[in-house]
Amino acid sequence: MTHPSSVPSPSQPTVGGPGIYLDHAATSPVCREAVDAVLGGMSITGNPSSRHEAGDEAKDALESSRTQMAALLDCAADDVVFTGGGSEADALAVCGTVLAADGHRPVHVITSAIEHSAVLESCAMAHELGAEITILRPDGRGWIDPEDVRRALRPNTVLVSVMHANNETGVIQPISDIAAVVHEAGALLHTDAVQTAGKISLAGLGADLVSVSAHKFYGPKGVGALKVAPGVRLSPLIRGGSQERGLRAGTENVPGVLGMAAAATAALHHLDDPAHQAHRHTVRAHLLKGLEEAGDIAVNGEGAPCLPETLNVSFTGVRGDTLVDVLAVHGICVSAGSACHAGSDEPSHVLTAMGIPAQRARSAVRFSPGRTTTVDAVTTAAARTVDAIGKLRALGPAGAPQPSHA
Amino acid sequence: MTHPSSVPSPSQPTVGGPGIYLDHAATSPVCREAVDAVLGGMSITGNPSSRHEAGDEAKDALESSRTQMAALLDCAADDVVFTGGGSEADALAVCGTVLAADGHRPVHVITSAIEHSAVLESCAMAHELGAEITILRPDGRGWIDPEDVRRALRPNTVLVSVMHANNETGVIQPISDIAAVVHEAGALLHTDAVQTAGKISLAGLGADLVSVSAHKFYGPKGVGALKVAPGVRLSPLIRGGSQERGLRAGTENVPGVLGMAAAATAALHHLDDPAHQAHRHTVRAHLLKGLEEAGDIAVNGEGAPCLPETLNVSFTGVRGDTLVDVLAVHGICVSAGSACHAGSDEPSHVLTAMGIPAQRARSAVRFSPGRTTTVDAVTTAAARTVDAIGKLRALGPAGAPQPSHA
Amino acid sequence: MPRYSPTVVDHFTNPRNAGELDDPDVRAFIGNPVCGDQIMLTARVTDGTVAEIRFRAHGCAASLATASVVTEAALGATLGEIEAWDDERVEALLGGLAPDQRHVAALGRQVAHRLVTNHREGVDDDAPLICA
Amino acid sequence: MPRYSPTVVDHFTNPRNAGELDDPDVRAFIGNPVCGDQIMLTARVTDGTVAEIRFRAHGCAASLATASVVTEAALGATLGEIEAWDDERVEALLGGLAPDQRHVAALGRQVAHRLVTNHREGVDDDAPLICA
Ligand SMILES: Cc1ncc(COP(=O)(O)O)c(C=O)c1O
Ligand SMILES: Cc1ncc(COP(=O)(O)O)c(C=O)c1O
Repeated sequence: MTHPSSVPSPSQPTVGGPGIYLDHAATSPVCREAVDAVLGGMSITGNPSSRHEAGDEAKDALESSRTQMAALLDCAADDVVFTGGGSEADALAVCGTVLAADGHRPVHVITSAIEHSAVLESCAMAHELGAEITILRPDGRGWIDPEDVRRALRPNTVLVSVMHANNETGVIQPISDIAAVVHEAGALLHTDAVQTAGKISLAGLGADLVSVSAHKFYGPKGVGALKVAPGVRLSPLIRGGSQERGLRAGTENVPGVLGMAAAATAALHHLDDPAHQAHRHTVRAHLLKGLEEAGDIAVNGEGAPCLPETLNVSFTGVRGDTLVDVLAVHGICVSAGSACHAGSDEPSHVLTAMGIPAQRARSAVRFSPGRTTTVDAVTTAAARTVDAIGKLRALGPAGAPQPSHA
Repeated sequence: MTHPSSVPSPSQPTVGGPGIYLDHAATSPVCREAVDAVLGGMSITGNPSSRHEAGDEAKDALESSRTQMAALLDCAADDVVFTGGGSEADALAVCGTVLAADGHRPVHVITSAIEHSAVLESCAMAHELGAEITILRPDGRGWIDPEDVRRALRPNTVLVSVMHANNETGVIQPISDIAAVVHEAGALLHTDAVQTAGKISLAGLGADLVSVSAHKFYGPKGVGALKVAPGVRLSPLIRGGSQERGLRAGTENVPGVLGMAAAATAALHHLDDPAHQAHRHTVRAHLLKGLEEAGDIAVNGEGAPCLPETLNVSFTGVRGDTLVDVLAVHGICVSAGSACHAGSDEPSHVLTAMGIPAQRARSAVRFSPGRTTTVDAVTTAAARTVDAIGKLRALGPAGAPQPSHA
Repeated sequence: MPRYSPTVVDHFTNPRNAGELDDPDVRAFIGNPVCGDQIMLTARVTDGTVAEIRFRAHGCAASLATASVVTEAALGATLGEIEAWDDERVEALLGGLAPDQRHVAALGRQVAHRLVTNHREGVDDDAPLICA
Repeated sequence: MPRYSPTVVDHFTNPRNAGELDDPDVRAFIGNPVCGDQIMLTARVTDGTVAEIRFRAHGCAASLATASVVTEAALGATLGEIEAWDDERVEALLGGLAPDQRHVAALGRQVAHRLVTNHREGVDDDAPLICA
């Protein structure tokens, strides 16, 4: 529920649905098209591997979904491998490449310090399996320099994994430039496009392996996909049946895949809609303008190309997790750090890698509006945030910064 | 569509839904309770890891589902790990145990030749990772002798993996006896209960790791669970976020998990219903009696305890895959071998391991009725099968066996 | 996409010319008796034209349909016409095949050609059909 | 289960007794200035009873609520009464805590006890609150 901004009832926790949901980078609502497709998928009984009509119906549904996903991923339908989410796609890309490399020489993998933990931990697993790992640092804006990738390449580099846009800062990485550098060296490029899929085009990225996750683009949770370009050798992590070209065993998530595909198609429509594109930027501008009223704020990632949907702000003198809790009471859903580490006390590894001091990193909050977020909603949310910031700063050390209008 | 048995239109492939679906061992329809739960799950926006009401709502839903699954798995809620299906649960159990074992001595894993390929291939992966693997043979009925397990145990055995009931024959293995033997030796027992979950009780099995897959018990595809008993050390395959106690990273499949939990609860009701229990056996009896009319048939697994839902029959003189195709034309859905290998020309590894000659193994068809299958349906299906067998045998060598009533 | 063309379905559910001729002029067998598809044709040939033909077959549904369509097409055809058949012709007789089924078109073409060759050379195959 | 009790939510959204007394009789500070929660209390004590009290705090929402409830409970209490508080008492003042939040009850108990000890021993903490 949304509290009218003039009559907060802060002594009662909000109940029911979220009021102003600005946490789309954590997960998005399921769009109508996806809900319908999931429902339809549940009425298909057969196992896609079965040799009868029920099986054929499931298989046909799966294959049309594969074609829809290929449009999102800018690849051939045969290159799409369905997975149980973005993390699994990342694990398959990273560990699958390392396991498939011939075991006679140690292999080398390059990644960046700002990757999602699914990539970083998969690299750690690859290391346990014998791979050498190089972790590149971003610049102060959270941007990875293709020249740094070039310098890190070795003769035994098999894979470079750099995300398309970062989940905390929204900073967009120069993937096609990195692809050129990586391919020149004969290595493969993986990019985690979980945050960009459905928001910006994935056409022409040039990566050999691309991860996406349905629930970030208004599809259901628990299903994702990995683009695997022709000729790329991967060793599966989940083995058994020959589903997904042998790269991911197990009866396919037919309803989930249908939901993801429907969401992908809907997202591509929005990508082509100039009004929607303008709206994304307008919303960000209003949100930022509103938050600036708090005074003493810093936008993390400032100066780099970024997704308008992701705004990461540090408020001097306030802990990010505390602000999240206070805003939650007012029905405003935001996050400090990434959702999967919400609750941890460590400052964000992404912000820390950018050279941001722990104190500023701990005061960061991510606002991520979505497709249906209105200018009014972000204006209200910003005003309430400024208010909360003022109160929290007043509790802290004397002489703490105050809202600029105070 | 079901063709009235008196007016077959064999020259037209059936279109639309399945007629008589006797392939529940491949996958089952999604029950009403599960459909509703999945729909409800899709209206929950939050990420269970997020610190706000939307997140809390998702987390609460997940945790009630965990409690429901614990009832199915006969364990504490905290022991339930959600996965992206049965194959993933098997992979996590087998490879997870091997990866978690301290790397200083080679570890040993025992499994059986009749396991699902998800277990066998995970064992093959464990072997690539350095483990020694012993594969036990079943007796002629497809049953694993606990004494064979005892003889195979070594000081470095870390894991034994024997399925609860086989997916092709329905033969139920003596898991609690095997558990006693395995635990005496200080090893862990994994059992793949994908075929038994929701059909027979999993209480008192004594296994440390138990895999289940929702779509086999009228839940949605693409979601499963692994019971991980307290104290069992597993190394995750999909790493990153700390979801599922760090054993399975990635945003949880909230709608799928809710659907699985609802299906589990519904299945437990059926388990407690004496009328339903009687029905299972009646359906099998009628089906078998009807098929016997074909003459010259053999029930694979005969003589061992088995699930009434799974009836594996070899028809002399007929290829199983051909019979499946002919029955499919008549709207009758059955399978030859397991669904995930449907289409492969190899005779079933399960039947072959039982010592069944290739010729008889190739003539095997699995009939697996389900919760809503009527006696009429199996009687009709059996009659049509007998008819098809007669026609197919007539095409083959002169002097082939004919239906006993012919 | 349906697994089989309507023609394939028609022929494996309602096979034409099933059985075996007594005292045929020619007998042709092709196939792998251990694990593959097998087709045996028996025919009577009059003035270089197939006057009567029967098949026995054991194998996948598509191979049964192939045997059936081959007998149907051969009946009344001259040996020279049959000799001109290639895999594509047999596939066309079947109303098309999925890529993983194409091998049955080759099987049909081979057994038809073998019928022609055997007749010309006056030999018979006597490999028995085995249900494997 | 809600993340916080209604009392916790009430206190971190509407903190009582926030601020700092000029010329307090006693000043108590507890916390880890680098990465943890910090609470500073200033109080005036009359006849062994807390007559006036204020807090400054920096930390998680639950720790802010703790500082607030502690001042509310301490106001009008004798130093002896405060000395008798244990973690459970502070948790009860907060209306309960989730297991992973229990550390804030210890923090509240510690800073309250420190206020008593400092007053008794006539010392003051002057560790400044740092926003970290
Ligand atoms: C015994 C057994 N184990 C594992 C599986 C794999 O389950 P899933 O297809 O859900 O991954 C199956 C079914 O496919 C099965 O029958
Ligand atoms: C950049 C990025 N990669 C990977 C993931 C993991 O996706 P999932 O939670 O669907 O496994 C996420 C989100 O959680 C993400 O933001």
